[in-house]
Amino acid sequence: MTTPQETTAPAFPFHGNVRPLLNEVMHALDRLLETDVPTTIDLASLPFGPGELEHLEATLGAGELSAKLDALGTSRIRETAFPGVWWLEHRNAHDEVVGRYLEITRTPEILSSQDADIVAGRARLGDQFE
Amino acid sequence: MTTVDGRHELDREAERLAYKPPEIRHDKQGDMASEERINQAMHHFVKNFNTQTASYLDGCLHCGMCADACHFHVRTDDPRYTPIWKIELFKRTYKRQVGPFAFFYRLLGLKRHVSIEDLEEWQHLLYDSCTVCGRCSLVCPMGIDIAGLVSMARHGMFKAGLVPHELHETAKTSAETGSPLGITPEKFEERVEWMADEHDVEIPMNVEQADVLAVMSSIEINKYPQSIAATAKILNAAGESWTFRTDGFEATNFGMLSGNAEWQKKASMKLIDAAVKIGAKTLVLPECGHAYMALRWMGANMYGKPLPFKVMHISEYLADALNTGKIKVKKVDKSLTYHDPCQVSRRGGATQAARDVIKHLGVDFREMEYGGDYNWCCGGGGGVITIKRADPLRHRVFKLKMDQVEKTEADELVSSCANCRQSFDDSQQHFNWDYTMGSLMEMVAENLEEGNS
Amino acid sequence: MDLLAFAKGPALQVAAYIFVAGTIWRIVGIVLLKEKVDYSEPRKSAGLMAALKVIYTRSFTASPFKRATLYPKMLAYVQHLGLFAVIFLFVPHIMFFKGFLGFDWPGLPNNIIYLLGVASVVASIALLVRRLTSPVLKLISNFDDYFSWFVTVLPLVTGLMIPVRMGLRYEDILAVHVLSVVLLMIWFPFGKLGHAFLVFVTRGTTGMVFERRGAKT
Amino acid sequence: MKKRPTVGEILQAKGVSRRGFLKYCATTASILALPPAMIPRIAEAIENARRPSVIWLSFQECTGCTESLTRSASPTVEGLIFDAISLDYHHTLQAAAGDQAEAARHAAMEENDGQYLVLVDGSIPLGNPGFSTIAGISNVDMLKETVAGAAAVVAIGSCAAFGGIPGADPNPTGAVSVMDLVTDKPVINVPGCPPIPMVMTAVLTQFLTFGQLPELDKHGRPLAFYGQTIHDRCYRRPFYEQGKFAETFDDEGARAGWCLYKLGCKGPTTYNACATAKWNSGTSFPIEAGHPCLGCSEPNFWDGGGFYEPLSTGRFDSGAKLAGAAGIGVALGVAAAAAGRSKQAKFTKEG
Repeated sequence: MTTPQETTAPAFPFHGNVRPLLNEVMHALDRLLETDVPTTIDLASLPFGPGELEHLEATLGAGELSAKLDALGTSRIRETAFPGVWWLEHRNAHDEVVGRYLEITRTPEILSSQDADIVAGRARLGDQFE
Repeated sequence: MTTVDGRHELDREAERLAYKPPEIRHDKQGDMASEERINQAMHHFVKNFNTQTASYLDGCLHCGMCADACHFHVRTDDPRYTPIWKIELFKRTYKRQVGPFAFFYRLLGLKRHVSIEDLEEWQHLLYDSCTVCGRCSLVCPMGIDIAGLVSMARHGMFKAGLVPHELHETAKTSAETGSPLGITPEKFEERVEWMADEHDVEIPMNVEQADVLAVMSSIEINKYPQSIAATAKILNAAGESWTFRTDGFEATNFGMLSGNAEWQKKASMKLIDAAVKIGAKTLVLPECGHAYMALRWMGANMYGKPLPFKVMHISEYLADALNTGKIKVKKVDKSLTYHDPCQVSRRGGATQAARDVIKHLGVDFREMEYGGDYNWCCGGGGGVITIKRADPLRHRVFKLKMDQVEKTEADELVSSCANCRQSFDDSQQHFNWDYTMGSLMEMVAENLEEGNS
Repeated sequence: MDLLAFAKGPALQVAAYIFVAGTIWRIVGIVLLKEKVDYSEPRKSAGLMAALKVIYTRSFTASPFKRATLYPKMLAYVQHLGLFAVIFLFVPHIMFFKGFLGFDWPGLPNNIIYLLGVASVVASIALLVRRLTSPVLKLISNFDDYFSWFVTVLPLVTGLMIPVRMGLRYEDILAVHVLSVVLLMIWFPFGKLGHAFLVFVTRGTTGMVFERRGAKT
Repeated sequence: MKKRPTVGEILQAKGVSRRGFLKYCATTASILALPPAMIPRIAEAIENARRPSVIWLSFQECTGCTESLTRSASPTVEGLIFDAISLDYHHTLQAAAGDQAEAARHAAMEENDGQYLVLVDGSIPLGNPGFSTIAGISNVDMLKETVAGAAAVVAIGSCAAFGGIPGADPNPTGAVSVMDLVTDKPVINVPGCPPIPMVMTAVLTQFLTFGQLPELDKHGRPLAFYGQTIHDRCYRRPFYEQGKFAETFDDEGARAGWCLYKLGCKGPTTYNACATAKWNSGTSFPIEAGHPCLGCSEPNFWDGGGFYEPLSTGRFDSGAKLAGAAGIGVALGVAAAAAGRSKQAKFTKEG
């Protein structure tokens, strides 16, 4: 007979990825303010331990702006509690996450209307008058 | 304030611009060809390799710490005086001839064969600059008894006829006449009678049956004859049934010091036979360091079985007699320091005996810094005192001893070894030193309580 | 077969044979020489306890020699303790031993092992510098001293390179590390490194001989 | 030879917006392990890339690799890549069979001579050609024939890359890897048992996007994914340095997520992207799930010692041989001592 053992909750998230990442974000903000150069960090390239990503997300928090994009599945683009730091999450049609990024910029490029789409839209609008 | 560097003598008399390095003398006995000498040395090195020596010779790390324990190296900074280097040829022969990998050493020529030049050079290292004091054996982190190896290496040197002349002649005289100073039984008897008269003491001679056989060293008989009387006074006071014997009186063993195993055995057997003949229960050795090593620790091995009697150094006898109340001494109101003879204390294990005696004398005892087992040697042990060409080196080394003694600021200096005493006397003369070496035994004899016997 | 498999397999295997055979060869070759019989009456009985006593006490310096030997002794301590920790308390090494001993023991955190390893290397270098500059050591040193130094330090250095990497691949450095250990094991019984087992024989012998006389050990 | 449409054209035809395309490019950069700064270049390259032809050959394999790849097939971003390639032959996935299938293969080879990619999963038996055949053609013959006009060969999975399980000791079929047979064409190894789906698609994407082969390591693996060890990218690495190890699979350490070195983890010598790319759409990877890395993307991983045997375990034979060595040591020692003693006896006699 086995005795029920007390579950040792892993001491999450203590794998050491969050702090250096936040430090990098801070430097990216400096760079943005001083030289106007944006930075994108691909979160998929970092070896997060269990719970670490959630910890990062919670630390960054939610800011004033949040957007939802519908193109090849949904994407969520939201500013974190730290202005200039954006959290991007791309999902595919199956609602599986295919990419997570931190963008340190004034406005993420993907929020802007794209010339190619404007041209296509303009053409469609023109069709209305034919 | 300037101080004189202790390592280098302040020498105002040296001739200017005329410095010549001293010529190193290589003494040779006999007219053997070099090849034969090499052969003999190797043969007689090889005979010494047993489990114990083999592990020692195989275990050396070449850490060089023994150099820091050796007075010859400490005083000269000459790396050749590193104790383990002194047995380099012995070690090399072991590795080439007997060690577990000897085959490879020979096959691949990893260890050079010993040459005659090597042997000549090592004569200086094995004799002139080693007193077999064994201080190096105590510093060795591997616990190698280097001094013991030097003694064994001398066996090969002797057979090769490569012993310093004076030491060789002393040993030869000793083997031929029974005494290194040529003291015949008749002369000994004469001296004993003289001392009996002079000091008005009864001295039994050639008694057929006695419990105690007392023996003397030639140095004492010749140079410090009062020791004979002192010995007699003490043994008489203790009420011993004792005697001197003309067929076994010489305690020194120059066979051992020079490296001749046969002569060593011959000298020891004389004493053993005499003691056995009179049915002695105890053989009391005089104030002589190497005699203690030769008979107390090596005697039974010469005899080939345990000795049927006890062997005691006189300091051990005195300690025993005083501790058991067989004799009593008056208190001496002086400060005193004691020089430990290496072979009795460090290597013989009788360090405590002299201190017991000193305690009974009630003096203000001033132990030298690192006295006792770590004592600096007088510089004259191991036969070095006989080698004239080694005198400058020996005097240089004696500085350490002088410093050690002077630091105690004691009134009196005594030891329990006539060889040390002789070495001290010589150096005292050389340096015009204030301290005169005395004898612990004589001090006891002079201060015996009356009406004891 | 890649280098690591070769190192961990046949190379280590052959090294183990040579290590075991050589060590026993050396010990037996010494022990079976004629024995010295001592008939003198002992002052004290001195058996195994005396041997053990000196095996222990000679690990420390007697006070008269402390000042003169302080520097090399300290270096030797750091070198030896570092080596001991690195060899026997590094977890991957413990796993190596467990592989054929069948049991393990607690180790130290790797960070501490790296530190001790570096200390041991530094001490070894200082000892080598001493050997190359001290007149005494220059005179008495031979090939064995330098080669033994080399084969001892090599595994330490290659082992410490594994976490540092320096652009090299883990399995390649690991293979070189194992091969350096192979070299060490092959040389071990034949040169001065044999002191690791001879120290018990020499100290023990001296302990018994001198304790018997009641003399200072 | 007809002109294949560019990827840009294909996406446009599917009605994908520019925003969608940017998202696709960002994901591609991520897959290729390229820094986000490269996205504009990727966008430019993808727009103009032409749809390549791919022939997939399956030899001695378990279909695990195909399974792994198709886990991420349907309309996902990676799926789009497969829309962008023309998979002209894959006998597991294609509808055609028999002569029809072989005809498709030959057609693709002729049409795209010198430009098509050959993907291989499974090892090739050399012991007897009959061990594995497709449409009566032995694996080795089919490989040689197909590869002759290929631009490059991609060996998918450890069997194709290194021989894998069929090639493990005692290798009854005489299995060899693609590399062993193809020496005159570029061979890219994408080992793993199975490989990470994203890594497979990435290699194809790389070829598709930039029209060139990736930089490879000494085992022919793309450095972008096999450039670092599992150990170096493992989130449990700090525990290794701190000396915190799981001793068994159910102890405190295992529950606390400590290092699995003692349980046989081959992470230190295994080069793969599991620790970052992860599996099942980035959910987890073996170590995160509490199991040591088996080292499946390394050559000979099957013969490289027990899965649960710590990496530092030496590979010794039985103790009997060691005892033999000890015996030899005793004999040599006795002989050496006897030689020494006899020399002493001789010298004693000679004096």
